Amino acid sequence: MTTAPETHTTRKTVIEAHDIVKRFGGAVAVDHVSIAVGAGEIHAVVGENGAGKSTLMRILAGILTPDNGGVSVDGIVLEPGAKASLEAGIALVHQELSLIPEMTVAENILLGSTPTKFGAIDSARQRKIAADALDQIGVSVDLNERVSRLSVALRQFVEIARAVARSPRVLILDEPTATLTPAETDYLLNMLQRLAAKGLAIIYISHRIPEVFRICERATILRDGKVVDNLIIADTTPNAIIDKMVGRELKLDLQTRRIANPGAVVLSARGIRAFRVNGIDLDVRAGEIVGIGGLVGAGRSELVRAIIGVDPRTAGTATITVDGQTKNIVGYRSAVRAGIGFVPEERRTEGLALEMSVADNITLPNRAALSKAGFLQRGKITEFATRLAAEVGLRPPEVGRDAGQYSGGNQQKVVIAKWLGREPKLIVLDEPTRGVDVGAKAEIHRLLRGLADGGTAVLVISSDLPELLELSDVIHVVRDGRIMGTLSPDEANERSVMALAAGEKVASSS
Amino acid sequence: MSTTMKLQETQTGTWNRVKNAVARRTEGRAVILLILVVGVIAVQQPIVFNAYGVSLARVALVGLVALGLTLVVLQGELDLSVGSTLALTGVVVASIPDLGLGIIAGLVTGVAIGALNAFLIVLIGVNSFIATLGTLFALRGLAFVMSDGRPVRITDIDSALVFGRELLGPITPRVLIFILLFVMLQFFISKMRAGREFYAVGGNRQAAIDAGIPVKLRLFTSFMLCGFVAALAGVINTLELTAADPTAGSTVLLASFAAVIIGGNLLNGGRGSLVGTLIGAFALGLMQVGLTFAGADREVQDVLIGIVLLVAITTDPNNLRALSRRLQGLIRGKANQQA
Amino acid sequence: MTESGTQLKAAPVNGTPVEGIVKRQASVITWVASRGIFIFTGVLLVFSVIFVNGFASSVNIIDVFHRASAIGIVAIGMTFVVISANYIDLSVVAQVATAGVILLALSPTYGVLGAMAIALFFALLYGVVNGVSVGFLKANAVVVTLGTTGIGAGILSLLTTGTIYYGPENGPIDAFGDARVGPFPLSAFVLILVAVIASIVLSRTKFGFMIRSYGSNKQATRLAGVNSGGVVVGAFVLTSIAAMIAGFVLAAYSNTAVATMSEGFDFRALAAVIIGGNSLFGGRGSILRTFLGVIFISVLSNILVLSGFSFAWQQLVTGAVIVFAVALDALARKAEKR
Amino acid sequence: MRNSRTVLVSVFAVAGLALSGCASGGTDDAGAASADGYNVYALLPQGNDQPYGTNYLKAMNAAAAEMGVNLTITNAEYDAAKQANECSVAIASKPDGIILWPAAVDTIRPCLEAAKAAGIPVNASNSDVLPEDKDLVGTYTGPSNEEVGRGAAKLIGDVLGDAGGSIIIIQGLSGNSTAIDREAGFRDELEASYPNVEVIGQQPGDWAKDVALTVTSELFTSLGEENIDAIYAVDDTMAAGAIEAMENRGIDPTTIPVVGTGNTELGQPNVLSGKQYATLFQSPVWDGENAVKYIVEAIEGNTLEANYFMPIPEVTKENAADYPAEW
Repeated sequence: MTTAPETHTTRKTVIEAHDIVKRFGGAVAVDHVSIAVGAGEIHAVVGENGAGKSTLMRILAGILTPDNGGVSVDGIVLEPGAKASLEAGIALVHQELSLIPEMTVAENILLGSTPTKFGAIDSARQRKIAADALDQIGVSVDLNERVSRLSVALRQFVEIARAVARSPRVLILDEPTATLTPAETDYLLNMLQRLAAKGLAIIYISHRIPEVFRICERATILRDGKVVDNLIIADTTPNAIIDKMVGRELKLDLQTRRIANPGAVVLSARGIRAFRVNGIDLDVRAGEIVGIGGLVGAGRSELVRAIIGVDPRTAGTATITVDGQTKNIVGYRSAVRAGIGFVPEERRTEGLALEMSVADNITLPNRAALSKAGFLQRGKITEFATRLAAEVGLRPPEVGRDAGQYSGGNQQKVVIAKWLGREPKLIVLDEPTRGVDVGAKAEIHRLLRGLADGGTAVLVISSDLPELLELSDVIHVVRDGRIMGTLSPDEANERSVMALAAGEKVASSS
Repeated sequence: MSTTMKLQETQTGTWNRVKNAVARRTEGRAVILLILVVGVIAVQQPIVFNAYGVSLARVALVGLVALGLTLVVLQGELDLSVGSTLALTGVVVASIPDLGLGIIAGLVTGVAIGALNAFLIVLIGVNSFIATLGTLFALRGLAFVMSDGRPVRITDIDSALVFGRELLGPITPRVLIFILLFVMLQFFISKMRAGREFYAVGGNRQAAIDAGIPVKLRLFTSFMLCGFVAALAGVINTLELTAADPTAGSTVLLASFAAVIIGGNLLNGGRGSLVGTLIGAFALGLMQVGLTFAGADREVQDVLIGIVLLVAITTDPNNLRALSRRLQGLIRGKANQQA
Repeated sequence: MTESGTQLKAAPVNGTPVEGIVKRQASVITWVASRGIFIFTGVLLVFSVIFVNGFASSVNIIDVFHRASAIGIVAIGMTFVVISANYIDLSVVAQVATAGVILLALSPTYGVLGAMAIALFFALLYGVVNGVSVGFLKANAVVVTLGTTGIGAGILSLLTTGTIYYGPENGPIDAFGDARVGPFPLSAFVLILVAVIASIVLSRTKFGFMIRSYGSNKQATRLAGVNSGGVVVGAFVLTSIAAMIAGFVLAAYSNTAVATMSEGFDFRALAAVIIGGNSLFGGRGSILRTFLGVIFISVLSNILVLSGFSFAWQQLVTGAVIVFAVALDALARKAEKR
Repeated sequence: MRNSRTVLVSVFAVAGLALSGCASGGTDDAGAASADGYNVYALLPQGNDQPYGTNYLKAMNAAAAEMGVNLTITNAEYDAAKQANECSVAIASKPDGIILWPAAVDTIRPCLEAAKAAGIPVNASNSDVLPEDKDLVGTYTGPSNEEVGRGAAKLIGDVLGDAGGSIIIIQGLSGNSTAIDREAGFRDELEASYPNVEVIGQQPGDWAKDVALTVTSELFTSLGEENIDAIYAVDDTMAAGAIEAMENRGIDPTTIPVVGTGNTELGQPNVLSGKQYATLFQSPVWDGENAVKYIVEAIEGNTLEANYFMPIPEVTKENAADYPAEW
């Protein structure tokens, strides 16, 4: 809690966004949102993934231009464009890192605004400004160190220093703690409080309710692009906020839940350790959909990638059991051979060859089945691809088209179709419906249920809580590379998952 | 408590500071090679060191072009046309009766070629490898057309000859120019904003754009500088030889390219240094001079350079680390299977 | 080597269009570019037949094929490396000469087949060394093959000491070189045969398919369970085998072989691949395109000689054509993005 | 086939060498000179990478061994800049004499001046220096490439007779000085003595038989078989190509006189069989031997003539048997 003498009522408003609307194609990302933050205030913006938080922040920072409404600082409405916002003193700390690996800390902090004297870099001033910035956030790091040699956490802090170095009036942080350890998080929060005490207006985006309660004065809650509520932290409780984020009180849409009849264990992982994964055991049974919940950066993707051998493990073993035979998962290819299918998170860079046809993409994992004596069987491929395309409901079902010509939803269907062709014993999906329109989403869910009913083991990672609850027969919630809790369908609801994911002890048992 | 956090990555103490300083550098392999070469020469052909003037001249030839090439490589691009540029500018210099005028014309030609390459790559959007492959052919052809396929002798030979003479000790004008150019470029790349931002363009182009760095301008700058330096090499060659040979520079492209690679410059851009290139050029240059003194067949030189290149590129620390991790994974997997 | 693309994060797929297909409008330039090589080769041929006297004569067509065959076979092989997004195999220069020299130098002792077997061994050696360095050690193909060129060419030159090896008059090799099928030299048929086989391998076989998809998206290909390193090795091995065949053809054509016989083959072959309109970013491309690219530059140099232009002009024009071709391709890709 | 044995042996050594290649790094002090005898640098533009150079070197080394001269040999691959550097290397190591075979005659002035300044005698070999540089060298030994060209012109002019005729030239590698000089001499002589012989076409054959083969055939196509009365190929390898081109087109090579240069192992059989009308015997052995012989003379300060020209006998079907091919 800030011990500031002022309260939001007495504070002088620094930044104000008025009636912001932003559409992408058909979808409305931000829907008539207004928000005001005062000097010295830390203002939380909370909401589920896809609630429109990041879009709103990109608009505040001038990176995106709203379709309606405007942003004003000290009552003066800003010109569109990042430059104007920057000059007005709005600094955004991006979610993904945007540093130059081989440049020094000092250079990165002043990238794009390097001070010069007679054309040469004024390194004295450069170092001074950088040092001051780092000082303000109370981080000490060798200014001459190359960023490529810093830890993920330190890079995050350098990003923040970069924002602070522009001596902003408003500081916007988007999930800054996503990649930090508890100790580092703790450190960051203290730092933000110090900055706020100096009169900076801070907008703090996070899923992590405890953090919000610790440092924020007010919270604006977004859901589906709309402002649900604007609460004073002092007068509310974590559960109240979580409920508002979720919007639906403990809803279990039973009509969508299926009766699972799990069979034998297919995938069994023991003591898995890897980058951001600190010792996890996991089992997946035939005919069962196992969901993995947690926040961005909790180590979910890293976990599954380590288990099936996409990325190296530092410790632990994983085995796959197919009709009685147990095989060790040595490398990724052995996993695929053993009957595992993997739908990666990055569809466009890892899932599909965009400039190849749908048929080609579907053929890739099934090349063996579709070729005789090393020759691809054209007729068979078309027939095969068309069948699968129909199975996953690709629209239009023209397998000759480049995958890149299809929309996100259809592309994702193709990625799934690739693996269906192999009739996998276990299919692993990382964010199966990210950036997918509602219709396609429903179809993909139906597909996965169908697979499970057919006896396939399914492992799903999702940041989309309703999806997770709707699909999963059991949910493991991951935080800091560990499983914080395992929820059965009847104890799983959006609050309990969010509570575990956000590290909110109180709610974990309810 | 904040200070006790493991955020503190910078160890204190001189030794650690030295260790960090070393770890930051990208020139490791170049230095190793240089030490090896110097060692072997010291044993086999100590005379090389008495004739350091010669060695300097040799290094200056390839090194000059390599320096220019480095600027382009730092941004993750490539310029295959340096050899042809060298030849063409030589012909231009020699075919203009007035030497001073010729030199200027030659240098301008070089810059223009750089601008042409940059235009194709930055504005049209051609991959630099292909674009400069085209100019590689075209410029060489142009050099042949202009010279009618035979060496062109400078009209004002005597003033050209002055150029080859030694100023003080082993320092010929070529060496002097080479040193000056290195100092200037080193200053540009390490002390000037535009130069430093080359690393940003090569290291993370999107971030560079977001940070408001004029990426296209930087690319143009590097290609034009590269063209200029290649032209400078062409001018120097022509002056020293008192004639321009349209076939000149045929061996320069690959040699300077090798120097850049040995120098630890990452071809994807963003990592490397002029110092590395310099050391690389020195290592290769000394190697060649030493072998020449030893009267070794030129084929042996090719083979050695080939081996050095292959070793240098296949021992990129990052690759090896990735590979060893993969192998460890496999071994562990196997072990578990036995278990 | 603009790999910088790989360093950029994929744009977040916000608000994907609701309709199924993202429409892509075709402009004139994309239309021309996509069919460029077919149009240009056609135009050039028509032009040559009409305006260059003697071009259409059967003897001249033989010469055109002599120009095309060896370099064409190399280019076709190189297409595999290019489509696997590895830019170029510079070492073909050393490989062609090695094969040619071995064929003529060793066939007296080992018989033609024996010599060919030995040549094959070295072709495979080249392919594997290049492939493993690039595919598994993740080294840059240009530098690797630059290195192997230095080593291979150097050793070859050391061993042959510049000797020009020549086969006996009307020996099997000479006979092959002079052989005609109808009006065409046998080498032309070798070229076409290689082209057909390569085309089948690339477009019809499982392996060729993996090369294409690897070139199109390495990560996705790996995540489909493909041994991506192995694919790269395969691409380089195919290139090496083609280079070997080219060496045989070249040696047989003149019944002589010397260590310097294939100078300039590296970039000339790549030029053919590029003029054919194959994308140097990998994935897209075909053997037919390369074949036409080869025909194009062969006809071009042929008519330049027939019209009495000097070597200098030939180089100048070739370079200009490359620049034009790639500029067109790039503009087309831009137009496509819009 | 000569050498096939050595190559076979060595070809198998390739793999080994490639692996243990690094080993050759320290150990190639081939030319390291011992104390006794003169130390001489031979700066050549070619060596074991070309047949002429190979035999030139053989003869040169033999002669050196005989006269107790310690040779250090370089190969600049016709790269003038490279040779310039090798020249400074040579001067730096202060030898008793330097044999210079210019990579490009226009470019060697600085080298010669430096040597003069260092008081090191220099002889030119194989390709003569420019007239204005003549005073900077002790002497020149070898064929005059212009002379070779003139000789070829005489042969062609005489065989065509007063009627004269139209001819084509198959040139050497573009930009190569030997090629340029021979062609220059050839054209001069034609202009001077055979005004009715006209050069109607030329293309570079790059010293290679296959290239020569193709361009000859193409020249026939563009100029018309009936219009070509004779062919000058700047060396025998390319002459062989020209001959094969004619055979491929069903022309009897004996009907169109071809003149080459070198009397090489590839050329001589053609001359003997009459397919090639004539060649000029350029002896690498003579060339190599005399290069050493006269540098020793120069070192010992004996007065030398300006040139010691290699005899360039005309070789035709009649006398070919007397001149065994040397390369």
